[in-house]
Amino acid sequence: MTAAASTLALEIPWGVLLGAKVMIILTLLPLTALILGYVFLMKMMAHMQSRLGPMDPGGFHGWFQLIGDGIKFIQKEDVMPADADRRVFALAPMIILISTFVVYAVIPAGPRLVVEDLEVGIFFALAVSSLSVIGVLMAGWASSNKFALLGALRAAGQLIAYELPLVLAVVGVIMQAGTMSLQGIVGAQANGEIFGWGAVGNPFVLTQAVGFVLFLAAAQAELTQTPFDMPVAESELVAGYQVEYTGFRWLFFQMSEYATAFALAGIAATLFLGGWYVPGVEGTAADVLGPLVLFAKIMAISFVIFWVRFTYPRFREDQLQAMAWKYLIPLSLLNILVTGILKVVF
Amino acid sequence: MLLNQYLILAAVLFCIGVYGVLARRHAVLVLMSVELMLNAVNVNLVAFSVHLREISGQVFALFVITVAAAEVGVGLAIVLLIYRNMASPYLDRVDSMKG
Amino acid sequence: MSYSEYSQSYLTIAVLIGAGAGMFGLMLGLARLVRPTRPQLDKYVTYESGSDPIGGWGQANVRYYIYALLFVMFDVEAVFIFPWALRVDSLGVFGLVEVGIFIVILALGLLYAWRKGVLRWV
Amino acid sequence: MPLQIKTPGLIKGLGVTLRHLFKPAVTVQYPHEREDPPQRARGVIALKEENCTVCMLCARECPDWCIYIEGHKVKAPPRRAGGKPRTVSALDRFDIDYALCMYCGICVEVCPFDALFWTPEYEYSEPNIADLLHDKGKLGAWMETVPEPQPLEVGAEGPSKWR
Amino acid sequence: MGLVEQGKIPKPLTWLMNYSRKYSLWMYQWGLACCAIEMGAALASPRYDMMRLGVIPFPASPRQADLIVVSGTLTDKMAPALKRLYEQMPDPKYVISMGSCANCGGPYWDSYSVTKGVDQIIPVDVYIPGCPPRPEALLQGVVLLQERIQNEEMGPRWRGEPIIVGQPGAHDHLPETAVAVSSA
Amino acid sequence: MAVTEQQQQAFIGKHLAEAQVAVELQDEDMVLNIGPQHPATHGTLRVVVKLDGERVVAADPVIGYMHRGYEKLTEYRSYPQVTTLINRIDWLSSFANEVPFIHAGEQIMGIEAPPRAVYIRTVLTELSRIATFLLFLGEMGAQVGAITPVFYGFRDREYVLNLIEAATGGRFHPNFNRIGGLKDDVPAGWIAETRRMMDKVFESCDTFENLLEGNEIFLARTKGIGIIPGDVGKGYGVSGSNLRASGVDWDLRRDAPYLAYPEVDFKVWTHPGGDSWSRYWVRLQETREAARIVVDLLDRLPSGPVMAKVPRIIKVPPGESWVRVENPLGEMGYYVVSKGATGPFRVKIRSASFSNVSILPWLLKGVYVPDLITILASLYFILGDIDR
Amino acid sequence: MGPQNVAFGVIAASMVLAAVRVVTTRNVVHAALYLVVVLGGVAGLYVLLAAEFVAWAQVLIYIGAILVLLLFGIMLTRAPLHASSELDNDQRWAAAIVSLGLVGLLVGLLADTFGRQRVRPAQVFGGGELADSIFNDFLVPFEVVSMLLLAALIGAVVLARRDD
Ligand code: SF4
Ligand code: SF4
Ligand code: SF4
Repeated sequence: MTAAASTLALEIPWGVLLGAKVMIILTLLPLTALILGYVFLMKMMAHMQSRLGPMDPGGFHGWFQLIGDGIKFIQKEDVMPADADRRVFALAPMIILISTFVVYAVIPAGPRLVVEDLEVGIFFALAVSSLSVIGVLMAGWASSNKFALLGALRAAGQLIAYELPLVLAVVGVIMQAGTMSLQGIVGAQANGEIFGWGAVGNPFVLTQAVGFVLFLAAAQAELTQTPFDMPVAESELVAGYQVEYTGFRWLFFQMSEYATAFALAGIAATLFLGGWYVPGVEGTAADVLGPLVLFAKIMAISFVIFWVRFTYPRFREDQLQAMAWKYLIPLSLLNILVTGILKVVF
Repeated sequence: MLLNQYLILAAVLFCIGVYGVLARRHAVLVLMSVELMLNAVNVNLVAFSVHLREISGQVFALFVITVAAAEVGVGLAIVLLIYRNMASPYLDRVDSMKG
Repeated sequence: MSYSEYSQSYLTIAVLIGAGAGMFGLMLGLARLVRPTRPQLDKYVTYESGSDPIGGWGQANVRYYIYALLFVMFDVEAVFIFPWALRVDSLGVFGLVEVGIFIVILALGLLYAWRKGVLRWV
Repeated sequence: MPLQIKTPGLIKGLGVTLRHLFKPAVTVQYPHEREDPPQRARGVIALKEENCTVCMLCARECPDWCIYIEGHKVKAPPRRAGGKPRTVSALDRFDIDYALCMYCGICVEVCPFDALFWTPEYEYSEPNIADLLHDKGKLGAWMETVPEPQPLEVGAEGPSKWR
Repeated sequence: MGLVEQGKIPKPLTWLMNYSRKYSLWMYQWGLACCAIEMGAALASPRYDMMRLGVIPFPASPRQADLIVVSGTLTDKMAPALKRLYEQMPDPKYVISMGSCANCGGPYWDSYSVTKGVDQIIPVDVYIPGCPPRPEALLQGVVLLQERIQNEEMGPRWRGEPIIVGQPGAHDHLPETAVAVSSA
Repeated sequence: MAVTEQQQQAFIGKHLAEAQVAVELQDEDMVLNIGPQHPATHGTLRVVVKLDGERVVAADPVIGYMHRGYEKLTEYRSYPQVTTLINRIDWLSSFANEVPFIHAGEQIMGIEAPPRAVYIRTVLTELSRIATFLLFLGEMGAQVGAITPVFYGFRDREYVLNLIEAATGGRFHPNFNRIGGLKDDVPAGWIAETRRMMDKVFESCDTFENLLEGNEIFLARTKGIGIIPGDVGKGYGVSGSNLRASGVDWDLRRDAPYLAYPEVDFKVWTHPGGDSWSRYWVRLQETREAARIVVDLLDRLPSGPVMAKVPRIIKVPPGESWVRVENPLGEMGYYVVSKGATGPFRVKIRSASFSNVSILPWLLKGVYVPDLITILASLYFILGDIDR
Repeated sequence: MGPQNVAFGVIAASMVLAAVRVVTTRNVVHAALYLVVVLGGVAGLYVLLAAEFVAWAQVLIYIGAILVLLLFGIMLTRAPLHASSELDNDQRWAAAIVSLGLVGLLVGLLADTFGRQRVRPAQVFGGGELADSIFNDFLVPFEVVSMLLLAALIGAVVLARRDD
């Protein structure tokens, strides 16, 4: 459907196209959250723990579970603590949601399948996703709850600490690709070659392996997944900044968490694994297969993210910060310099 | 778009910032007002840069952002110091340090 | 990219932001139609493990401030590095040296903070 | 405190979870399939009404006083022909309040006439607490589920005293 | 506003809403005593795995919970906290009382410090007998609750009354217990 | 019931005022209630901590949320009834709870249980130790943030619970001991089954070793956290694995032998660390050791009756007795005074967890909130055992 | 009135409103959140002016970093949850008069000087052009910036550190 929309892009009036794009993104966001939540959080986790996970809801392997959760949360009462700052409390989830939402717009799923291929694409994505910190602080502060405030401060401290390795890891890719447009980066990987050998292009995971690992580690932290889930540490802060949220507002937090996971995995796949590109598929075929390829790559990356999440204990807050400041950031700076040197010398 | 649109908007922002600096006594709020003023300047810089087809205005805007970052960093550190010593974030209390 | 194409793509982004907010509002509106509202005395008390919330709220840790500060500095640095990254090739060795100095100077700041022990707790 | 990130410990952990991912789950899907609890499991008490002589021992020994017994005397025909007519007690009411019972088994143990038995059944939740009071009909119905006494391990003496 | 209370929800939608509430019982993790461990086993032991039935044990705070399983002894000291936490849960909410202690004091029926039954404090939807009930018994209790949720009337529940099963409006002229018993 | 905003505010204000009075506030610090409902407190412990940022300035455990008045209740109950009741003190290792009380009764009456009963008691005690520790091994992981171990812990614990249930009829509350012996012998096939399950326990210990014990993050979270020096621990009355993890070689199973322990050869594991990790490590070793003891005892299970000759209605002659044993959680003791009635006159219970948590205010001073959770988890207490 | 002008109008109006709230609101955290709106508006203006890179740099640094820093600062000085009337000093009226006067002056001047000159963004500035400019014309400022940041960092660390 999306493929058709874009191949015909020239004939479709711009307004209609815009509407289609918005609709696609609007459905994509909950959909991806559902897929990640169901496949990994419900099923994979269960099987890793020699359980089965949801089975009854919907009949077949509990496919209905998360949809049902959604419908249920619509029916839940909306409670705001009497002490809370009502407006800020109400708006916080929206900020977080939108900060993810917009990132979807720049991830290309095929040669022509992208909502908007901005010139500064990746920079845009990083800038927009950094907004979620504000949402988190708003949520924590407005709840007038100590757990929430502590959790929000932790979360904000962590989000900013790991924002840096994330941003800096991207620099290496930009240096190699020479562009910030995500389409351009995919193209650079498709056409790139490693020391003259270009049969599969050059997925930057090969030449930017350090960057890839840094990016994944930072993404894990940005998503507040174990081992970096101190801010929402269930066993101490109950649920961190989300403590006081009920019903649908809370669902928005959850949805954006998984949607962000999907978006970040998508960016990682695009930056390091060649995005929608798979050797040998060109043109319209790429428009059709591209989304599938990208989806497969995203799922692979998400698998790693969640695998780690289900295995490890969490770091303490200071260890977490130390990890970022003492290891990841110096390493990413080094990575930039080394990439620069190699790039300039060769 | 008129150039003046941007310039007048910036002027208004700047003056709001001036008001804030003058009328606020919470130190952090004063810092915020300063940010308003800096942003007004930045809008001017970028508007002129585009108007004159000269990119250096934008480079300067970046530099101003940097300076703002440094300013906020140090400014807040001072506020924290004051707060720690006087248990209050209000600037007029700082006067008591004089004399 | 021409300015009109450019503005169209940002219009899309703006519409997307609007749509996101719209979805948020719409869903909450929908929920409003079906959800119950049943005031109970304790429902609006702040949750604090079931005991009465005690005052003394709103104290944070200075350490977070320092982390945030470091972050601001390095974020600014990153913003300067990005343009360079786009032009590594054309700027060549000269640009590399310049950026190298830039990075090293800031890294000194990190090192200083490290040595001062602000990256540690206690 | 310095962090030493060495691979082994972290990788080993990943290995454990990955291995479990491909092992079959140990789950018993309860409402669809049922695992039988061990025979001795103390699930619910069954009453063999004809054995009960209304001696009240169980009610008296029950730590929670959750057995309610009422009876009345009736004349029964003599045991042997020509003997004296006997007075026996007939059971009017025998209720166990499972909302209160602590499943200790004392009543079963003290009953001198083998009128009470444990059965491993457990599916009798109720939406109304009053329904957790099982009367003698309901208790009698549980008799069907009483398992045969198990043989004992080698080296044990005497028959099982478990009922 | 309040379409449900006014009974303006169409039938198929009612079914869907009941169905999703039935299979999305986010259960608030709070153990009180021995029974809590059996509750933990029902949730966390792969052998029982209550998540299969859509009982999700994620929320640690009452704000996101639908179901509270009062598992274990409730003491008088604890009772106000229980009531508060229950009230902090957003409606519609369900309560399962697990074990003799929660049902009516159990082994501590004559203790000076134990509350004799949680239903003195909060309304209970399903009582599970046992001391402790086996995890399967809890599962069975949950299944019972789910059956009832599937058939429940939403309006009264939205007003905070215990589960009422039957035709809409039928409960108006019947004594409450009569209706409540006639289910299952 | 409609509540107006005003009513709400008044209500909240009232509660706030009360709370303010209840806890003396200092200027800088934030007072945080952890518990009575909190995922970290295994139930209903409440710790009121005063925080400076994230650092604990003072911690005050508030107990009693699970107080059920045991010592009073025992005065109204006969011996068999008390036996069923004290199962529920430390609900994880109920069987081990019963033993010292029964011993106290037997001592006053001057009865000895036949050897087979003693052996089976020992086996079941060790089984309950395994079940308790397996839960700990998983739970500790959950408290420091790993989701998976707790599932493995519960999974493997089921095997042991199955054994206990097959023998005693109760997964949790066996009520299997009688003054003078056991209620019944174990069913046929039980020994073979137990042997099989012990293999699974060993396997499970290996899993935990791979998953957590050597995991660098786990080490970083637990090494050096919550160090109890041996002397301090002894001073506070800390006992059991917690004390052994502080390097104090003290185990009642060896030092004040009871049951069949003199006849088995087992190692008392200690670790000089005293920190949370040592406690984890010691319990891991003790789980293995317990499984070894079980296998060893089953090999030598004597045959014979499991019940001595006792009167049908138990009346304990006047006298008193103090029995203490090494429970999974630590030292558990009963002081039983009898005046010749069918029930005890007075029972004083020394429970392990109560003394173990008494060290908390000392231990928690100056730690960070995340470490507080680690420490609470590694001390491993059961609320019922604290409050009784 | 082209679409750009409409966008400008919307952005400008919300910015001015938010800016006024920044300096008048009685809640410090609210002031910071209104500042977010202003800063976002500024970024929007940059986008309108086709200064793409600067726009997102503004979002990344100003909103994503400086504002977070401000919020941290606020929370460190114990932001009260509810409005407090103590935020202003008593020069409010004087300040209002001064700034209104300033507005009048500036607007008059600007209207006079630039009349109806138009901005026509012709080219979109991504990062590359900026790099060229920085590394050709502004080398010294560029290095000075790093020194400035370093100095600020050290200064702030020295100030904020607890002396113990
Ligand atoms: S099992 Fe115990 S509590 Fe239950 S009825 Fe029998 S004696 Fe009473
Ligand atoms: S002890 Fe046995 S015979 Fe006596 S009343 Fe009870 S059940 Fe009947
Ligand atoms: S009902 Fe029994 S098992 Fe449950 S908490 Fe009470 S005493 Fe413990």
